[in-house]
Amino acid sequence: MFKPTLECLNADVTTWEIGPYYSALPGPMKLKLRLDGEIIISGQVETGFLHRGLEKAFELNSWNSSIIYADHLDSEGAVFGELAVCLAAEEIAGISPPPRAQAIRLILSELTRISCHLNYAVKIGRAVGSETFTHYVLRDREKLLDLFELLTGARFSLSFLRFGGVKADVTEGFIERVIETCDLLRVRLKEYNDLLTFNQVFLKRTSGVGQISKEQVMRWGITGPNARASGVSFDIRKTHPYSEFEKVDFHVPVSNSKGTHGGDAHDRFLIRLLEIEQSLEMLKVFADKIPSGPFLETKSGSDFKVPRGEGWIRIESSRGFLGCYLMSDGGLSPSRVQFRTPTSSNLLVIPEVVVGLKIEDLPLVLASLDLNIAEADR
Amino acid sequence: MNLESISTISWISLMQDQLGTSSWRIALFGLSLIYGLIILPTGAVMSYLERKLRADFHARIGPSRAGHAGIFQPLADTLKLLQKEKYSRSTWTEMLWIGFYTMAFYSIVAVMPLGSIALLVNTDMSAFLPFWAALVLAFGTMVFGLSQDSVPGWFGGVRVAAQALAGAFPAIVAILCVGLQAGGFSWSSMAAVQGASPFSWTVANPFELIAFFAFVGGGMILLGIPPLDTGLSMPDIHGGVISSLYGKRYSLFRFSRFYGFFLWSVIAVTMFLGAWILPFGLSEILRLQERFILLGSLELLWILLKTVLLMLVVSSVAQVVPRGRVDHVTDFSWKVLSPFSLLALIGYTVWIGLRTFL
Amino acid sequence: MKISVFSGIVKYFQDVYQGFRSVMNSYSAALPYVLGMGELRKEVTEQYPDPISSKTPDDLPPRSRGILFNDIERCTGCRECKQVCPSRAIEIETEIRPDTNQVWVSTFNIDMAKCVLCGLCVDACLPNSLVHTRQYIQSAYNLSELMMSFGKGPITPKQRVNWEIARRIKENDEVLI
Amino acid sequence: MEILELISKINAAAPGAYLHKSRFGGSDQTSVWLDLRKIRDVALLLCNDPMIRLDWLENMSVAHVDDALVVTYFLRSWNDPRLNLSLRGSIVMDRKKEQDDRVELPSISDIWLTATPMELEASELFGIRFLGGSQSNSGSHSILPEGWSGFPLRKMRHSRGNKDV
Repeated sequence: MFKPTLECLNADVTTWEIGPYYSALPGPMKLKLRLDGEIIISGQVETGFLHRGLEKAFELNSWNSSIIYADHLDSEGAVFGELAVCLAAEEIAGISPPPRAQAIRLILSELTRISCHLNYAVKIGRAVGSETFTHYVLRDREKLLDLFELLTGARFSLSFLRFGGVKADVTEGFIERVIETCDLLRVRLKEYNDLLTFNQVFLKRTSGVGQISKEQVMRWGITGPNARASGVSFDIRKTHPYSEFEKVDFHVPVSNSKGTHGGDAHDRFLIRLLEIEQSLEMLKVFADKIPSGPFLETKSGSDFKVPRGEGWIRIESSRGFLGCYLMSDGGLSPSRVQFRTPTSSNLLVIPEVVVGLKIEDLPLVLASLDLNIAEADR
Repeated sequence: MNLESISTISWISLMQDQLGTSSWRIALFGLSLIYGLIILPTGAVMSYLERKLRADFHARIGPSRAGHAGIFQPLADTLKLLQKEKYSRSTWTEMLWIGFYTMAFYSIVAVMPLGSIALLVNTDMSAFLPFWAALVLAFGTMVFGLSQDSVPGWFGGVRVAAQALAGAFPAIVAILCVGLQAGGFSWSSMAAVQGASPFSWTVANPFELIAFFAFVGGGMILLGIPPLDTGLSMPDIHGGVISSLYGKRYSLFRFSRFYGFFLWSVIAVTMFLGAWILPFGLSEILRLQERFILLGSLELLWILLKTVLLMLVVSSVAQVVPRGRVDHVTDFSWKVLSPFSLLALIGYTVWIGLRTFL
Repeated sequence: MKISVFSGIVKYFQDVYQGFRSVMNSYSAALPYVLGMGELRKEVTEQYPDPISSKTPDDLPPRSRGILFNDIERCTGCRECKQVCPSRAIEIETEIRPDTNQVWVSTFNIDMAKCVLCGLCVDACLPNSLVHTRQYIQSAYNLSELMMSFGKGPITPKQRVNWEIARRIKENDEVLI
Repeated sequence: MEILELISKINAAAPGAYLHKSRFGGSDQTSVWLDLRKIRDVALLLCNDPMIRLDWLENMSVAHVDDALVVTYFLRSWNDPRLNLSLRGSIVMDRKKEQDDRVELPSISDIWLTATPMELEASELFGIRFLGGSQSNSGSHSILPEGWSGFPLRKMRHSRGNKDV
């Protein structure tokens, strides 16, 4: 399994346990490394330090509260959790949200995708120690958070979606601000590329580091940008279109870098920038012509019930395949909610990726996998 | 070139004549004078300017609390750091690296070129002595890293040592280039071959320009100046040695880094950027009028101004370039800087040959 | 792979040039910020916690969800908000006012340490007495400061006596009339 | 490929495993009910058969419906991502035993590698002992706090751990 590299010292093998709380880890997790000199020859991951009993909390609370709890599945991209729960409940209850609500949901989910990818760029910038880039990206993500605050009133845990629609209609001037933010971000992307993406030092740091092959992607069920960076074009928005993604025309960027550098950290970084650009174009086209009409089917009170049944919903979150299995026994609260999160499969590949790395590259590779322990442990 | 400018007046002998005390007292007085009046104030100004510059790069405000526009921020930081103190008692390993640092601080201040008047010691191999200080600093940092019982500390210490060895070579070759031009390695002779206008500086020569870049790059690697500070990077899984430092020791460490940077920039200015020669021939006028105090202070301000500007330019590289990996940094030194510095040496030799024969 | 010496040398110099040029590109992207060129490149940070220039609470968007406030005079003591609260942060106790059989909200406590500011209670509130304020700074030194109580307090015997007297007077007036 | 053909293949590979097929929830997705004791044979068939190649287990969800644990395997093929199927089966638990005894289920985490964390969660939260699983089914917790007794996601009155509602 361990391929000796040229820099391998054949020094004594030392073991090093990192975590559960450490500055370079993406969250509370434990890494058991075995080092040969400064080359990692094996690593095991142990998670479960952030288990909050989220799926149990769904069963103990009312249906409306389940949206609030879905916010905290992944606090960066809160909309995705809400959307999964709402779609599952609507599939069971046979509610079909009005087209305006669908459009607002689509806009929100794309904005959240952009903000999550910008957050990812911040992580990468921190890992390679490029402060300036980090500050620029954080400043631009602030614009998106302002958009969220303008529409929903909160910046992170939005709690905006409702069963059969959204909580409120778009405020006046929201669409215009979305479009102007898209124009601004397209200018910024150019800056990012000049500053970091094609900087020679950054290329040396990232290209060829932490490669994931197609076989590994299929073996461990990796989805989302990480899989597309390795050349596997799989996107739920195309295979199982939800909330009228079939009416929008967009193409999913797939990395086609062949040879020795396929699926490395730089591809994963680049594919996210391309996805930001793709979402910007999608929003620019779509935000103009959102259909008019009601934004909510029926206001659901505290005694909202979902008929007996079960539903299995797949959506494309910013990290990949987010599945939600929802079962209702017709009571006042869900009888079983279970999430299939992309991070749980991204974690599986770490023991294979870290082998042969330099210890200096470990934070970079961990950041480039875009792990979110909160959604893995639930 | 005129002989007056070569024959510099050492101000130890001056004051010996006036005060009539023993020379070591005067040397001690001079050291404390240089530290108290030159290096520490420059460090404060430099840290403030660097933070403001970084803030400008980041589209931030920067320090704005202490004083007007945060002008007293370095003072506040120093006071805050001096208040903090480590709880555990200091071990002998700490004493070791602190001792090394102290050695590096006080060994060669006497040699530091701060103007023709302020030259305490002006030997014929002054140009090589700063290497000694820089290598002792690097050695102290390595000892400090190895003395921590943590994996990041060990890696950081070893990386600091590797960088020091890698960066020393191109810098030494660059100094040889300057020595070729000046015909000697004493500061005065290096200053003597340069003039006030940038076109009569040493860097005006294309080969010396290459040597200048090699010297500055080698110094950045030797002293671990960002973005080439792989041994000192703060998220300590990268191998940072300083992640366990705070309080007085941290302020000592920070000051040592500034001191190395300042020393390197001063000798870079002296060798390449027309040392302390005042513009408009002021040096000659004042020396002929024998107003040595005014001359010394003017030269000091002039060289300090150049030094601070050079330091700002160098430290702005870290704002646009991500931090490299340690093998990238050493490769950059061995595979890029060293060949180019050798190229500069050979080229300048040929240049001199042509100039003499033709 | 085998490459000739010449092409190796050329590649070496190309790499050096590429590195130099990429650093220059990074400078060209970042230097305009140092020189403060253009409207897009202004400083964006502000001094905190000094009075913030742009973000006073009134400048927040109309829907911004701040700390909760309950207008206890309009509150009817229906426990809708208590039922929908996902974090069980609201506690309500009511009594029946003896003279006019209205609901007397004696206790209405919101534990802002538990509250996640989701806004379900504000949606559910029937008399619209529970609202979000614009206030968003709620740091405190101990948890008890975060318990916000809006209740009128339990009915005291004195109040009972006063209401009794008032009722008597009213009855007497009616009798006289 | 056609669902009936698939069922015939399942019957040929693991006789008696197939119980019946139904529609999953309100969706158009077919779900095949199996006898979970023979799940390994079916899994080997579905994962390795060149005609089927359902080689991606996208999710394994367990739910406690009144007396049984219903286990659902959501399968998908990497070759044709639109082709998916869900296998289902139930483990009946008798009420007479106390609630913290583990039920048993053959592990498929060596056939579909993605099942590893899902089986770990199921074994801690539902008390399913996976026979021949990669991870150890010992008493030590990795998700729940140490010294926790009972399985929090089982629908029994006293099985809600320390939280009594």
